[in-house]
Amino acid sequence: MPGASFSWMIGGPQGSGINLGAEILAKALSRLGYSVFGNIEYHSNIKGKHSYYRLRVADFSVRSHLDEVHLLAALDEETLLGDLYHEFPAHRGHVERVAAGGGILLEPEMVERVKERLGNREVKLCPIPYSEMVGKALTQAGKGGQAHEYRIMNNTAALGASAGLMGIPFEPVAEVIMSGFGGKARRVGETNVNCARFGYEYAQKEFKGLAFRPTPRPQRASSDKQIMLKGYQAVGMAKLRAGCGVQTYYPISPATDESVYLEEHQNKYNLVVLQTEDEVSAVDAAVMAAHGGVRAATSTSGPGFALMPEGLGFAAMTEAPGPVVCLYQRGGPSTGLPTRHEQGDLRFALHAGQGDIPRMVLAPGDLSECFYDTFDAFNYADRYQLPVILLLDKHLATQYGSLPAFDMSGLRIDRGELFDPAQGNGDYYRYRFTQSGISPRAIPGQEGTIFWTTSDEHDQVGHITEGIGNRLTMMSKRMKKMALVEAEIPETKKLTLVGRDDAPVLVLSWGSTKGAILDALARFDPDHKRTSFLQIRLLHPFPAQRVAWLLKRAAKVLCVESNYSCQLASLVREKTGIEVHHRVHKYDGHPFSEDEIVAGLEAAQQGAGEEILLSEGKVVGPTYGREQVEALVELREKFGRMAPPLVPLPPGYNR
Amino acid sequence: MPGASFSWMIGGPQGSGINLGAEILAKALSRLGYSVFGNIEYHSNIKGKHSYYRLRVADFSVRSHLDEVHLLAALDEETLLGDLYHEFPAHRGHVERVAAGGGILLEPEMVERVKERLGNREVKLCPIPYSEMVGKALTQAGKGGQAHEYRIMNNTAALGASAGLMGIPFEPVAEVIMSGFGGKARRVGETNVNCARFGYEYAQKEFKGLAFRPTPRPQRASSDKQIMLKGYQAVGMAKLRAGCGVQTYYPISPATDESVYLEEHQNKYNLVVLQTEDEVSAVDAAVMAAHGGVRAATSTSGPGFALMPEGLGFAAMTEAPGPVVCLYQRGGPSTGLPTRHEQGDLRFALHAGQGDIPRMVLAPGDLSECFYDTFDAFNYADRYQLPVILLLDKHLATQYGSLPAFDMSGLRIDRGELFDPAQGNGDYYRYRFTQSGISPRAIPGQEGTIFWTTSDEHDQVGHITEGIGNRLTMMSKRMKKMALVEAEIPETKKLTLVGRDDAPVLVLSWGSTKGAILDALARFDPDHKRTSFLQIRLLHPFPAQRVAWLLKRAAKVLCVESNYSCQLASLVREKTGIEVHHRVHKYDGHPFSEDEIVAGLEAAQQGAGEEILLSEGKVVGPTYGREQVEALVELREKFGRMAPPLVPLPPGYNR
Amino acid sequence: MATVTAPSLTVKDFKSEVHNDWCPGCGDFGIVTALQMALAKLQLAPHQVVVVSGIGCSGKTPHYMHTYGFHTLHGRVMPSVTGLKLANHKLTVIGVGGDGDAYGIGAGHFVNGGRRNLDITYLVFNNDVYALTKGQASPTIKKGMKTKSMSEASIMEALNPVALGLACGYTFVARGYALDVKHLAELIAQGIRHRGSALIDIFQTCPTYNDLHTKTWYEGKDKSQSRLLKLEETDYDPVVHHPSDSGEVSRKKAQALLKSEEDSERLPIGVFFKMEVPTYEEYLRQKGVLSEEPQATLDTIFRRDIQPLLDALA
Amino acid sequence: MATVTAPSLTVKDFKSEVHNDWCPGCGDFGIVTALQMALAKLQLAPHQVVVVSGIGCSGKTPHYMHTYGFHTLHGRVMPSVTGLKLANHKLTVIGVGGDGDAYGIGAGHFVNGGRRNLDITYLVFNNDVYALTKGQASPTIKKGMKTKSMSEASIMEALNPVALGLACGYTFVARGYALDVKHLAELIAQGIRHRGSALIDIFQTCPTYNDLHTKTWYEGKDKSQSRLLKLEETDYDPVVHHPSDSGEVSRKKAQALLKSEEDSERLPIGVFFKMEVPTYEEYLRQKGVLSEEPQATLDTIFRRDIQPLLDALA
Ligand SMILES: Cc1ncc(C[n+]2csc(CCOP(=O)(O)OP(=O)(O)O)c2C)c(N)n1
Ligand SMILES: Cc1ncc(C[n+]2csc(CCOP(=O)(O)OP(=O)(O)O)c2C)c(N)n1
Ligand code: SF4
Ligand code: SF4
Ligand SMILES: [Mg+2]
Ligand SMILES: [Mg+2]
Repeated sequence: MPGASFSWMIGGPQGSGINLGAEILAKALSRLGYSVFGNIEYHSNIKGKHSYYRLRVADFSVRSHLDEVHLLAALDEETLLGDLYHEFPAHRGHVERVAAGGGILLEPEMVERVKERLGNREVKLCPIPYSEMVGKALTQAGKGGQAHEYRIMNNTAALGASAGLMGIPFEPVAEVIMSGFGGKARRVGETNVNCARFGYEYAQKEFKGLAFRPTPRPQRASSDKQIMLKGYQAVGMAKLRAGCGVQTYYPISPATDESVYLEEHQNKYNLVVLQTEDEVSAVDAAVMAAHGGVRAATSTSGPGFALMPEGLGFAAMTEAPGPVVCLYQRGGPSTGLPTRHEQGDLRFALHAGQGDIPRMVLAPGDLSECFYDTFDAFNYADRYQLPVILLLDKHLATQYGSLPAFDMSGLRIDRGELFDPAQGNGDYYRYRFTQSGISPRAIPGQEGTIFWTTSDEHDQVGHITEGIGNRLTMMSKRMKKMALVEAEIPETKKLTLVGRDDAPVLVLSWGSTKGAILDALARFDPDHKRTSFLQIRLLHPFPAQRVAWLLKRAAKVLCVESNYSCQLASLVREKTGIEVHHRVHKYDGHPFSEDEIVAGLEAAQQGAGEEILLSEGKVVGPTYGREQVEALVELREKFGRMAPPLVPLPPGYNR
Repeated sequence: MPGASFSWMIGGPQGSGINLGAEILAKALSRLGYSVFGNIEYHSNIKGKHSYYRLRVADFSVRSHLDEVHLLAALDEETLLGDLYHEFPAHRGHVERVAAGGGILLEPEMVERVKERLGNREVKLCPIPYSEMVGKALTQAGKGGQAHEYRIMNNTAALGASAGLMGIPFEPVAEVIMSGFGGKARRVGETNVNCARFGYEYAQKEFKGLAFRPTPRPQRASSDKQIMLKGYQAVGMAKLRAGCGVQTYYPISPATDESVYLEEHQNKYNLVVLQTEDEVSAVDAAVMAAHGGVRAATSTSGPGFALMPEGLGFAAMTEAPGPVVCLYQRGGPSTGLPTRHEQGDLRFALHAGQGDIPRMVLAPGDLSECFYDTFDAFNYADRYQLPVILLLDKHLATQYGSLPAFDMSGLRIDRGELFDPAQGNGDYYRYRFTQSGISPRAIPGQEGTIFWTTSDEHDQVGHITEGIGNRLTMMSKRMKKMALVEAEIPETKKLTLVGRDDAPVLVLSWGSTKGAILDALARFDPDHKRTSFLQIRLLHPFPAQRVAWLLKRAAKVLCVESNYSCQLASLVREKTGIEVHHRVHKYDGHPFSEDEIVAGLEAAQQGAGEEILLSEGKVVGPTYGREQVEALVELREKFGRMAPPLVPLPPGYNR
Repeated sequence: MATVTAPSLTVKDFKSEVHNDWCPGCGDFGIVTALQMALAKLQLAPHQVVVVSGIGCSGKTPHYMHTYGFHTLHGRVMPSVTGLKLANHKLTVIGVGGDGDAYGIGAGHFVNGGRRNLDITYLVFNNDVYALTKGQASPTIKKGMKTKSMSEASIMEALNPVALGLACGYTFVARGYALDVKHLAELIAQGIRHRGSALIDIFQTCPTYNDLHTKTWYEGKDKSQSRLLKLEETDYDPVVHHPSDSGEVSRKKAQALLKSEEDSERLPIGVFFKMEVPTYEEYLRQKGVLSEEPQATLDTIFRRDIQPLLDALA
Repeated sequence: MATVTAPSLTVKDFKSEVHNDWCPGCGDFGIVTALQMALAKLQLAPHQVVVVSGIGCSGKTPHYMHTYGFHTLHGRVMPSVTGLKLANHKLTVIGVGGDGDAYGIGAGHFVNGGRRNLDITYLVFNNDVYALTKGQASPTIKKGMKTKSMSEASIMEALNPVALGLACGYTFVARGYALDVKHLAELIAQGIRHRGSALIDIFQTCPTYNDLHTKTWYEGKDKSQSRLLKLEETDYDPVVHHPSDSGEVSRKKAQALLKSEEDSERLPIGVFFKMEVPTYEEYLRQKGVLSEEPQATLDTIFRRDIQPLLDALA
């Protein structure tokens, strides 16, 4: 065991601001020197549906969540008991997830019904009158009696009470709250601090501690000051740092946050953020911006990417230096699960576009790789004159983690080969056949030449031709850039091996699973005696030789990913011929927890079959079926029809 | 040798109607009892650029073309000598392709320059004053002196002369010409017949026969009466026969022909052919038409398919019974080579769409499979409630071949499981969990129920849910239909093995390569002693087990396909782990000839490497490069700048 | 429009039992109610009606309706209703979707769908924002305006849906207000009754993201009078009386354009333009492509005789 | 519009040496000549000009121009010029493409691109057909019309590009005729000079597929007078003199709509509408997003200091 950790969850209706509360607590904990990992889950809905935010607090670098909850702060009934009011309920409530010895902060009137569901499980119930706290704080601020209009402040009370129960000092919480309210808003900030303080004091007074607690604060050196950030911010900052000049987008979860983040900073940083009418336009405008001489990017999710194969092919065919396409995967197929997690677009990213086209596909695995891979992507786009896809996902985009500030000393801008006007005009061919396959590029507006470009097959000058010899040569000129990429990019950027290269068990994965896998291995096999982890970071061109060499050394390979068809496993087989022993996967719309990976590892150890399906903290299949769904309907019958969350209608409606 | 064949080619500027002439000749030859195979090649241009049409005439069932030409009918200079007027010429002209002992029909003034290029090769030059013939025919019709306005009739003269040189009787030619001119147009028909007759007589009088000749007419039984048709017609007829109710399309080569063909018959057959504003709309309208209760289809090519992943995912997610998507592949990537051939979209068809979605991908290999696979596709779509992609291509669409009329006695319509109103309303769930994964479908407008559908993840009723249990069950309900498909479809429809199942050499392929491979094997190894052919017709779900079993029995596997990256080879490796020994491919925009496949087989026999690249009738690499391209530029220097095809401008322009 | 079959249906018959997750006070509630009222008024049986939506808050509408419901893709309402209507021209097909859906990502379909003049009704929920993705500017937001959800004011010209609808050939163009449910229900009923493509752009309040165009604002509660003006209470005549007179058609379009952009003190709602010309289906009927019986239930298409086509190839 | 640098350029300086493969007599020759004349008239250096096309016969235009040339994708002219112009707002960017390209597959971009009012010029080659795919109906073909390439007459309402352009916010809307090269050159020059998005729809003859709207037809050679009427020879005033007066803007739009649909005996060509308001780039300049120096050559963006952003996260 590398250390101990504490798992906290707050749940409430979407739009009630649980994220604000959770992130204040997270930042306070980080400032106290803890390592913090946050994860939010919410419906595709604006107001009312159930959402929850988990924090895991540890004295080691924590990178994933646990399924068990040590302290649950519930702001509504659904958080506790699920949505049994639905004809087909979706969940049983989080009461069932609270560990024995853990606690629940809840409204006093819920206590009885929760007890009923808990049966004889030993969980500490901490009833707390949120609205009373809010009311008190508002009264102090001269706004008494408006508590129902400030339901959003229930969060603040809950976060205060949580801090109290955890036993951390209150000051950092107050500080973080206040840092969000500058100038005139100070008074609102103070009201919030008061509200949190009432919660804090109430909890300290009324409830004894829990069996679980955040472990003692690790003595971080002062140079170890950490930042707390989310994946989309890491990507956005990398774009700014890399000199991105035009970012295009069409709103879509979970990609929008990044563009909105950039939009907020566009005035200061000379970055054009263009909201287009759709994703066809977004990718095409980005391709042309790249041709126009800037570093260009676009960000989207699956449904938007489904409209981009055309633009990708155009970029590749015309050898545009980009764009960098950030594909934030979410639950598919089709509109699917818009706000949920999945890694289901690997194959699509690899093969989007008719014909054979050069492209690169990268998949960062954690917050700092989000930064560095995004930065590198622009260099690759310029250097190899092709589109670069970054496979991100909902989990990476929205996870909130503490880590050291980025080291930017090693970052270098490489704009690739450019046309040198000294060469004169007559000779300049935009698509000149060269040894490397890369033709120096000119930039429209540049004096000393002009050039032509077409999405049709073309000759060296850029004019249409259907000549056979030219076709063969031009096609391989384009495609052989992939070999150049393979040769030039250092292995450390292609893959990461954690542990020995001859461990008998190898966990193979890509993208955002990294955190849960590393945490699980630290628990399952802390010294990597038997188990190593191989993360593929460059998915195309695929580092086949090295991967094959590593896989062949392992007696057992587990391939872990969040999708139905185990796409990496199929890719590995395609590229190396090797079939992994266990396809460990999950496709329920939620990221892997540490617990799940451990469960998967254990199942494999105990001789599970080729397919290991994980969900809700455990192995649930290869087959999960109707019975389980019907069990939920039964539960509904048992506990009666519950009240759906209240949605008051405007006057004049009958519903 | 299974028999002998004769290879004829006509070439002239695009828009000059060479296809009309060639097809008349083809039909006449077919009526004479020959087996005929035609193939047209043309630029993405309306008028003026070089195009040519090849016919191969045989006394066996011929299914491919040869690279060598036995009789070349040239209507312009470029056909003979290439386009050396271009800065980067595309081709050397077909003079170089005429076999020793073959002949060339050409305008008298071209004779000298052709001799110069022929050097001492023994080719018979047959100068023929086309315009004189046309003029004569027009004079007879009272339209003398207008010959320049009827340049299109040069074709007719050339086809007459060709018939004369081949030594076939003239009557069938006249008959076929006349069959195209009914009613008032009879007189125009007669003028054309006259023109052809002048050519015929001139050739018979002036030129002795060639070393090559169509072999004697095979005695076809009268029941053996054959039809001559093209792939797009076979597909179109199958759609009509299968009861397709709505066909949507947006114009694009080489898919448009099929929709236009259907459009011509829509009034008679109650078929709605809808021209949409783009392909996004085409696929979506087709999905909804399928939901609406009809059999629905759409046809497109790569650039259009690039806009369809969204609609495919929608169809799959909502379990629409279709549409059938006919993807006529052409040279990619991007706009690429719009009128040229390629099989470059296999991977894209397999993986288009975010997330994991059920779909079927079929690839007919010849004209009759075009008919039967299209027919079946509608049954599959209805039965399994998923989109079905038919991978066609330019070569299949436009090849013109003789074959026995379709046997329609075995065709059965299967509309799959339908909602039975007798069941009553309260219970009907559109997405009911069933054993097979298939939920009986109702049709909007049907009384006794209603239903809901959404592209979001949904419960059995069709309402949005993000519940985990439902998600797992619904996802596997959808995906497990693929297993059902695998189990239900007979192996004969999944793959075809020609030859022994234990031959030491196995040629593996998919789609339109079939003809050239079968012809090549008939020449290379007529009795399939050493060499068998395995055609994969169902590409998804992939018949992995059977393929693996067959591949393992062969000492050497050659995988033949028309694309750069050898997509079937990669798919086979992904699904079976087996790496083929030779990837035999071609990506120059032209279909394989019999000669090329033979060259590939020979190269493999003689120990060629893993990659065998074919073009222009021979093995040209794995690497084909700059030098070859530059050789053409040199040729240009040697033979001087040629006259580009004349494009008269309207008065008032300076160019 | 399908024929009347089941008598005395009420609004309740068109309500589904699904839990509605729109925000409290959302204008969408008004629209869905108005739609239900219109259907009840027209006495259409639920199984004859199909409600087809795009993606957005507005996209959830079909789930709340007790009719056949398709919640399709973002921006694809027009292609969807087109495919459906061609499959079964007897259905009453109603498209619904957001302003981003219709005029942003769906604009290409909106333009070319209008020209087709299928007999469908299209309700656009116009709230000036992309609501479900948290309030970005939609194509109808006015230049210089900034809702609380936008980080900066818009610098693009707004689309005027009425002008756009006219330019695209919709033969019925109207504007409604989500919270005047009775008036809207009447408009929708007219739109459904209209033979041809009917566009009804609906001012829709989004209390969560749009703090500019609120109920208070529309209804003029901040000043003495409503900001809305009912066209039918004026002498405005939207009808083209002689559709074959191209001059009249143009004049009525110009009139509608001017009216829709009139001084923004009072925004007209009601019918701006209405012209009866043959629908797309009717043309297809004339050609023989469509029969009286819809394609979806036409058994003969499974017994087509393609022998003549084969014979022509011999 | 870029600034003038190289003096005394002639039409020849804008001609490329590529073999042109349009059909004999194609109206496109007229358009490309007119474009070259306009550029010569404006004395723009070839390297400052970028011609961006879609796919179609019209799409081949950039190859025939001696300027920077992008032959992009079918329907994507607007997104393409947008990306390019934002990368380098000093370029003179000219979009060219077919009517199918612009108003069919590109309609969504056409609509929302217009609203943006970037300083670009868009020439639409309007020949009523999808020519390169062999003459299917395009969105501008009139209902009831049938070219020799169509198997049946159109049953959809035609789009009127002028009305559509106005509804979409183009600030300069004009119509030209491909074979009146001098007049067209002047229009194009005006369009380029106009600060903002200029739409020039061009009647283009396609002798191969369109046998209805031929040179003979347009020029009235079958009757006594030309079917075209030059607006500048009438008292028509296209200019919005007070763009801040929304009433005037609407009236000028309505006037243009009426004029463009006027009795088809004589089709007006020339400028229908013109209004000077700030361009999109100018707004971005105001905000500080764009500098005087274009993004493409702005070195400072590679030296951005993101430390403040990191500090905010501690
Ligand atoms: C292709 C695609 N792009 C983006 C999205 C994300 N998306 C979901 S709803 C929405 C906007 C909805 O705005 P609007 O159409 O105005 O409807 P409203 O929510 O305002 O009712 C967007 C962009 C998507 N679902 N599909
Ligand atoms: C996505 C896509 N769909 C279809 C095509 C096929 N296509 C090529 S040109 C063309 C139509 C051209 O018509 P128009 O834009 O009017 O140009 P014109 O040829 O008349 O100049 C089409 C549909 C394509 N290239 N890309
Ligand atoms: S966000 Fe706006 S449009 Fe969406 S449900 Fe809430 S109030 Fe309605
Ligand atoms: S087909 Fe028409 S538009 Fe195309 S080049 Fe020929 S004449 Fe011109
Ligand atoms: Mg909206
Ligand atoms: Mg056109």
